[in-house]
Amino acid sequence: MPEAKLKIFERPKSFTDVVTHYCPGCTHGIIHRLIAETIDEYGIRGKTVGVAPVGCSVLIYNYFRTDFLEAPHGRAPALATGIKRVSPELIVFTYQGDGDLASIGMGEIVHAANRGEKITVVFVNNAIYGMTGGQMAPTTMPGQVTTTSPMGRDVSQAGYPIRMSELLSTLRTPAYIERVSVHNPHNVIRAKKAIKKAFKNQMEGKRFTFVEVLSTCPTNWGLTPDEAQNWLEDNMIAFYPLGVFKDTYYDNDEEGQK
Amino acid sequence: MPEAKLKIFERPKSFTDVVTHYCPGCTHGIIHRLIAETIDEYGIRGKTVGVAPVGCSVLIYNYFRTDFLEAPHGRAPALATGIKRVSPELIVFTYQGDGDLASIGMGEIVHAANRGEKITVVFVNNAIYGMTGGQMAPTTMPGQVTTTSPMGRDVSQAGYPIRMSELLSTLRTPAYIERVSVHNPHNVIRAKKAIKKAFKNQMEGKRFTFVEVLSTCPTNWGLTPDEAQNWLEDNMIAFYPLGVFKDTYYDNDEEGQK
Amino acid sequence: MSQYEVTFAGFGGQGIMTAGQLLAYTGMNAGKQVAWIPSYGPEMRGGTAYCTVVVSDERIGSPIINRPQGICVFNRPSLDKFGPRVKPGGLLIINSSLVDATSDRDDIQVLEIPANDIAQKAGSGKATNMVVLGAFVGATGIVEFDKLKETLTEKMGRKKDLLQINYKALDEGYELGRKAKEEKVKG
Amino acid sequence: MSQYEVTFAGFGGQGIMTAGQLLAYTGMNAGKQVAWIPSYGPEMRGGTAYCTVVVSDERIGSPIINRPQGICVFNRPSLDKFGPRVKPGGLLIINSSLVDATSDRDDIQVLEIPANDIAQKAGSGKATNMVVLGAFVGATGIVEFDKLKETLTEKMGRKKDLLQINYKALDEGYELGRKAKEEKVKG
Amino acid sequence: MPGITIDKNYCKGCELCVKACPQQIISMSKEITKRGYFYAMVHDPSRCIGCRLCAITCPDAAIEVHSHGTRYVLFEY
Amino acid sequence: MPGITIDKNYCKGCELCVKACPQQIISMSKEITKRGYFYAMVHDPSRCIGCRLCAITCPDAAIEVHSHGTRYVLFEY
Amino acid sequence: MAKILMKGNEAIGEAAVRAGGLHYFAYPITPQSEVGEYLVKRLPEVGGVFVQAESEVAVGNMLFGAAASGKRVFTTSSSPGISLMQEAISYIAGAHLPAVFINIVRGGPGLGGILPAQSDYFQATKGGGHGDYRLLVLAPSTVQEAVDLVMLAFDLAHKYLNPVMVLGDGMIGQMMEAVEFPESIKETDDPMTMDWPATGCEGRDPRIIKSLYLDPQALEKNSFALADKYKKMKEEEVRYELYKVKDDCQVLLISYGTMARICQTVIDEMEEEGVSVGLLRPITLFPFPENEIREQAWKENIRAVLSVEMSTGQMVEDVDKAVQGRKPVEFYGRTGGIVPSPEEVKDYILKILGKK
Amino acid sequence: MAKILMKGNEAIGEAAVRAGGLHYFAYPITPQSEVGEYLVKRLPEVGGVFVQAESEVAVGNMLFGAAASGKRVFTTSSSPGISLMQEAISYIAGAHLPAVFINIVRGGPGLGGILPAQSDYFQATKGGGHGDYRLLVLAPSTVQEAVDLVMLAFDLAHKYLNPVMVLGDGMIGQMMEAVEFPESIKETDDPMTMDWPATGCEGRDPRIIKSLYLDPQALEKNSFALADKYKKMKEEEVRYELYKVKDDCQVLLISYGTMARICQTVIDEMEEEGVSVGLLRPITLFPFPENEIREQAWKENIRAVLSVEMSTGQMVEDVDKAVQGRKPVEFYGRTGGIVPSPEEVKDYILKILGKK
Ligand SMILES: Cc1ncc(C[n+]2csc(CCOP(=O)(O)OP(=O)(O)O)c2C)c(N)n1
Ligand SMILES: Cc1ncc(C[n+]2csc(CCOP(=O)(O)OP(=O)(O)O)c2C)c(N)n1
Ligand code: SF4
Ligand code: SF4
Ligand code: SF4
Ligand code: SF4
Repeated sequence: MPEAKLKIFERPKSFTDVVTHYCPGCTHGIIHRLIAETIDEYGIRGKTVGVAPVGCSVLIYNYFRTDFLEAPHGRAPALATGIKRVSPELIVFTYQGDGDLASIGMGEIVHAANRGEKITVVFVNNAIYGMTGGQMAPTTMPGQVTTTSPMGRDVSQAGYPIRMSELLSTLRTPAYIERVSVHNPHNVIRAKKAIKKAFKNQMEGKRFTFVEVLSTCPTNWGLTPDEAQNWLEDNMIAFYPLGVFKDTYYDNDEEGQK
Repeated sequence: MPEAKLKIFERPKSFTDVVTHYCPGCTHGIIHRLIAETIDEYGIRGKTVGVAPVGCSVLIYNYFRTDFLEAPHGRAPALATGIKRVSPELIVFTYQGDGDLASIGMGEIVHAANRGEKITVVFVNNAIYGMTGGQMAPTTMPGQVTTTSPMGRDVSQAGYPIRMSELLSTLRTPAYIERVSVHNPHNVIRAKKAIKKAFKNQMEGKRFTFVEVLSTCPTNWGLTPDEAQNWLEDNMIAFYPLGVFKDTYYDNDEEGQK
Repeated sequence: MSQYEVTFAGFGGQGIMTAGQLLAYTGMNAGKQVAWIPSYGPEMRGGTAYCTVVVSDERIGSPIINRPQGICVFNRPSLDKFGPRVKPGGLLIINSSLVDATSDRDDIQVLEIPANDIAQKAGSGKATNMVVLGAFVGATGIVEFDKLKETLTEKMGRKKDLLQINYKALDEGYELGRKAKEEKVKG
Repeated sequence: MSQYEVTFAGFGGQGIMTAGQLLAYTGMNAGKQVAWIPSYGPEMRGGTAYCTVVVSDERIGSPIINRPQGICVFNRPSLDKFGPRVKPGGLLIINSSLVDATSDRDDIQVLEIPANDIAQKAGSGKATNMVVLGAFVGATGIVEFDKLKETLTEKMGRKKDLLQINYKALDEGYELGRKAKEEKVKG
Repeated sequence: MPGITIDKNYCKGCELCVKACPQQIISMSKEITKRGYFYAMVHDPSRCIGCRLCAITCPDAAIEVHSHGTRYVLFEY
Repeated sequence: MPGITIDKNYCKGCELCVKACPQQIISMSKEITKRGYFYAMVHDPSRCIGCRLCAITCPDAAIEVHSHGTRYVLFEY
Repeated sequence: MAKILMKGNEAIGEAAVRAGGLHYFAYPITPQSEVGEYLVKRLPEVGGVFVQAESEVAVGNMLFGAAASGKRVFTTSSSPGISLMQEAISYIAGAHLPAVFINIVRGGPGLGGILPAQSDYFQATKGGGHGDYRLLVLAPSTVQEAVDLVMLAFDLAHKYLNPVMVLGDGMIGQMMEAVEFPESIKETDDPMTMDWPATGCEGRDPRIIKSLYLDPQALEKNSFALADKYKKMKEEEVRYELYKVKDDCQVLLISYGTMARICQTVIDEMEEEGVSVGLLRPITLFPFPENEIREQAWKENIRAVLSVEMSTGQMVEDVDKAVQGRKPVEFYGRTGGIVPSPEEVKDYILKILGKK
Repeated sequence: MAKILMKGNEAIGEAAVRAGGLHYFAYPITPQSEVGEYLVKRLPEVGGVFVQAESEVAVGNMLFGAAASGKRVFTTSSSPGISLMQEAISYIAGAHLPAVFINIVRGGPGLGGILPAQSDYFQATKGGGHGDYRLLVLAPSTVQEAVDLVMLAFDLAHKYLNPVMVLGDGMIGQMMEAVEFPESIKETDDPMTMDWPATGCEGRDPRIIKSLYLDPQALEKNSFALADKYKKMKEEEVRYELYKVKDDCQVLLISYGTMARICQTVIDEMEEEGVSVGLLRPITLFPFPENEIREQAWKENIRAVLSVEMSTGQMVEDVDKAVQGRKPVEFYGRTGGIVPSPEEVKDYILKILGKK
């Protein structure tokens, strides 16, 4: 009798069996999987509520076997605040693109972070508006060509990209802020750790946790998935350094953290 | 014949002769004067347009002899962007309270700063909502009693105060960011320098300039003007350190600044 | 009486609002319909503060009372603003401690009371509003004076010292009001 | 003919939209009323893309054309979706290079053209849309073929190589269409 | 000889000039302005050194500073 | 013995697994899936070391990794 | 419970609490900031939630998230703040969620003023946001009625799974009147017994709360489902009050809220002067008592219908529609914070009747 | 100029440029993002300004600031984005400033869908923001008319110093038709010759552009000044088109925009089948051609009036008001992105006529 086949990697249980609508090679899919794996590994599927953004990932709820709310563009942190405050027993996360979070949703993310809402925010920074056809985002790189910066982002008109992890790290309240990337397997592994840590913090009642994930948009960047990964590494990482910006897990002052 | 009387300090020419509606000892009046003096000293009254906030200083336009727009609550930076982009020959400044700028107007201020709008923002941080009767602001100090934090600001519910100068300094585009205070004459003198510098930057085509001014609200703090000044010094300055956060005046890269 | 309206007017800080509220509470406790309508808005800062109390046997219609039967003015600007508005046949109480003028209307009853001085004597200038309120109730009998005192006790029960001063101020005012009423009836 | 409607349908990237636009331009240049109506929205990602062109002698009413006289399908899903919609008496052109099925309707004219193969021979698979467009014009005469070529030159003038290939593709298609028309007239 | 003028029309009696004056020559009147404030006044004008600190701190731009002849510039403002 | 299964239903042919595989045993089919993609397949299954890198990188969770018996834990994931 | 004297704003806060509306999200704005100042003390006593949001845009969306829990949630604001909630309101309606919005209307447009007005009638009744949705709108005219309607608002929001608006004004918010509350806090339904809230999908299929339907057939279905609810509201929820509408009335007044009280005084006074005037006071502004107005207006004795509003003329359009040209429809309005006095309304009525 | 074939969205952008509307502030949203993608290239050629804002809330307020300059400013967006501008629109109206808002309507409420709809009629015509203000609303039905009305919108905005809205839909935005533009870019008035913009007060008294009036008398005055403008619009700006409205018409259709074109096809086809139907197509939705509809509807030969919309029924309320119950008012609508086909409208008309 042959030895039993042992699955050492499989589709997460928290995934439905729907094929996503994402373009081939779009790393939204990887980031979805990391969250689903985290939910599986912590066994919290039944008490997790996700909040979808408006953006390419608006249909994220079709791919997860958890409850989901769909927020207006940019307002996911406000919805998450609402449901988490009213039902604190839930594990609540938002999933947001850079147009959603860093442009129209700037007010909501800064204030949810600053109030220390006990939610987890997964911020997918692909330096462009994917869903609407590739317009410039606040995170678009200098010189990057988009449909609303056909000559490349002109920093003399549009300014430099916004670094959300750095910006939010000036706030004292949040518990955990890290920037990771998913442009190759090694970074995916680190990204997974960060996402797990964020959820763990939330499960233990820690305040606002935030994981920024550098991501690709092969379609609107006009590159193959492979090229897109290289472009991310060559262009984005220098401006968006990876690493932990804030981690108060082991801190302990009167409010549970500094 | 006696020697001629020489005025060495007088009401700024850019002021009207209207008595303000501010409470006795409210430092809004000082900050108004510093701006008016700056306008006088640079001789730019005829080409300056102010943008008023919603807050105690909504009536600022009654006190200045310059054109003024009145913005919806929090949106002064958007109005300023609009008029400055269309009429770049104007000198445009906004005057905003902490409720206005740091709460409802977070999105507009961060993005005006990040696009590098060539405007000057005077941000009056008095740690409270004055006009509506003393509610908690995002800048209210931990433990500070307000009408919506009757037991003192509870950081476990509302988080810690937001430090706008620090937050905006994570952006690469702005030219100049400084925090000053007006709680005694010596600080007023420094505040004046900062405001002049901000306007000078704008006049020379430099990008976004921002002066945060720590200010008092004796009425809603429930203190005399004198006590209020002491409270500011004793409580606010440790959390809101004074100083220059960003100054690219002498920098010179391809966009005129780093 | 089916409906009586009275306006209290003065500076912020003179206890205008409290006086009106006490009257309204008393009316309510006596089973009447009441409404207390504050001024709010731009006038509040610096200018005059005022409130109007309506006490009625029936459902109260308009809360906008332009010509009340009674008006109590605590300072000069209030006299100027509200003096002319008293309904003919109505009552105008003037705090003569602060107001060095009077009304020349002869179609109403005018009662001048040095309320600040009386309150001072009773123990605190802060009780000026009670002197005026007492006088108003004395002069009109809109609510029973005993009930008014009960309401005061109910609302201020905890602060014993203040209560005594306020009782005294109310009493003094009431006496003046009552006398004026008698005189009027006689006169 | 007062109004003719034709739908081009296929995968994104097959030049569907361009084919329609060229036809519309040509109609406009010939002094006709034209409208080019794309599909937009959810179907765009992955599914079929299509556009409809209306060429008319009069003001064009509804831009919603459910039953056009002509339909050109570039792939199988389009055949399934649009085949049944051709107006009785109308024309259905099928790109037989990619579509291994046909229509069993006998109330319309069906024209099968190995457009990809022809385009390939003409120099590039990218010219598939031109083969079909040529065939369509050949079979219907909605616009003059010369005018169509003029429009093509106008729009693609700069890219000489491509232009030659496209001319050739158009010609080949046109021939097939024209022949089919003749046969029909004869038959 | 320096000196100051306080405009009763603008003064709201906040007393910040009293606190600011290094010579301690400003104090509050016993009278009230038409807006109902006790206003600031100089009780010992001869000692004024023209430092402008009172004017700099006044939230209502009520104070004017003048000098006759020589002007001592103590600091840039 | 480790190995992988690529689900044609999910695979969109992005080729990221091809790039990720340290053993270079994944390549693209010449056939097309019903969604119109050339899909990934293992051309030399025997050399699979069960590292999971292909699965970790797959944006469509199309890859399953299994082992018969001994499992070599190369890294935590 | 005994009557107590209470400011409208505070009474509204307490009414929500008694109705089980224990989850409050708000941003300060005059003339209703006292609601929050009251609730920040009151809600902790009853295990409720009070979040002071960063803006009204956030408030609307916090309500959206909170409403998804199945619990009773609400906010209070005033005109400009309500304008900022329009996108969220449209989403909440589209997602079939219950939430209560209380608008203590002030003068507009723009920053306007802070005194009472009724110039947000259109926004409230026609839907200020985009798409095919409506709000159920309740308009109290006394503090007690504000209490009653706020409590009712929660029930209706949950009955229809639709946002409900209570349209007050600065006067209702600021004045004190005697009010009575139910003895205890209402027991509300357990979200676990409902088939729609997002409670975590333990033991059941996941639920998605959304308003996006890329398939137009599905989106249309959702819109028609909404339309059905509004139709049902029109059938079941029309509320209004008649005041001295008698057989000899010459003029029928239509007026709501604070303005309607003034009309009552007008009617009382004119009655004494021998002029018979009646009032139909809509309590629900949507659904609007259209048929009821028509019925009264068409009566023989009515010579004219007069819409009296604190606006430059909004509800009058609905009145006009109801009356269908059979009787002259007149309008009298003051706006921007001016509350018309009984005298001016009386004058206008006399003018209509040709008596002045 | 020669005709060119252009996509509606691009034609709208070019029309604004030709009208001297060189100052554009916007945030991307389907189905109108092409306007911005077109203008980002076009405006620099003519010295114009294009700012991609961070949100529609910011867009509305950038327009507010830019409009204060006296120059011609505009934005384009779609339904949810327009909801976010409501506060700013109310302020702009209150401050008497000219600005053009173009709404390429998509299905709603909420996120809805991206296909064409007409379900923002209420929001546009009744005012989605707070306070007593209205927008002048223009509704094109072809790409050429979109061009013409966009150009007109700027003129009207400056004539009335009031925001003007152009209400298109996804179909108008996405389709290509032949269009003609005026030869050159319109010379617009120099702000220095106007007596209201904020240009810096050199040589004149300072100007304040505001909507706050703490004194209710002053606020009321401002509101009545607005009301006067809307009255004037009703007198001078009503625009509509009659299509085959003949003496033997049995049914009068009322329909605007894309839907009206479909109605034209219906009418043509029914004419051939011997059923006479006419169309009154409102071009201004506010001011609404109320009297004109009444006049047509009341004609002897009309048996019913049918409002045909891409909504669950919004304009029909105004039609109903216009007709005053003298003729049956019917409604046919599809929504959520579904554009009714001529066939279904025809069927409905036959049903009304009892022929089906
Ligand atoms: C209020 C509003 N404004 C604009 C839009 C249009 N819109 C949808 S998604 C999107 C941007 C998406 O970009 P991002 O958040 O970066 O996500 P991605 O698509 O790149 O994953 C925009 C502008 C909208 N739906 N709602
Ligand atoms: C949209 C909107 N929301 C709320 C308000 C009410 N409001 C007016 S001023 C203000 C806060 C003012 O505080 P701040 O900006 O700190 O200025 P201060 O009065 O302290 O000078 C608020 C909440 C408003 N006018 N508009
Ligand atoms: S458009 Fe970009 S972000 Fe969106 S699914 Fe495609 S690759 Fe991913
Ligand atoms: S309330 Fe405070 S901020 Fe406002 S004028 Fe008075 S002291 Fe100044
Ligand atoms: S600082 Fe100015 S306002 Fe204050 S007391 Fe002195 S003079 Fe008067
Ligand atoms: S990474 Fe996944 S989707 Fe991409 S080619 Fe490999 S198996 Fe297919």
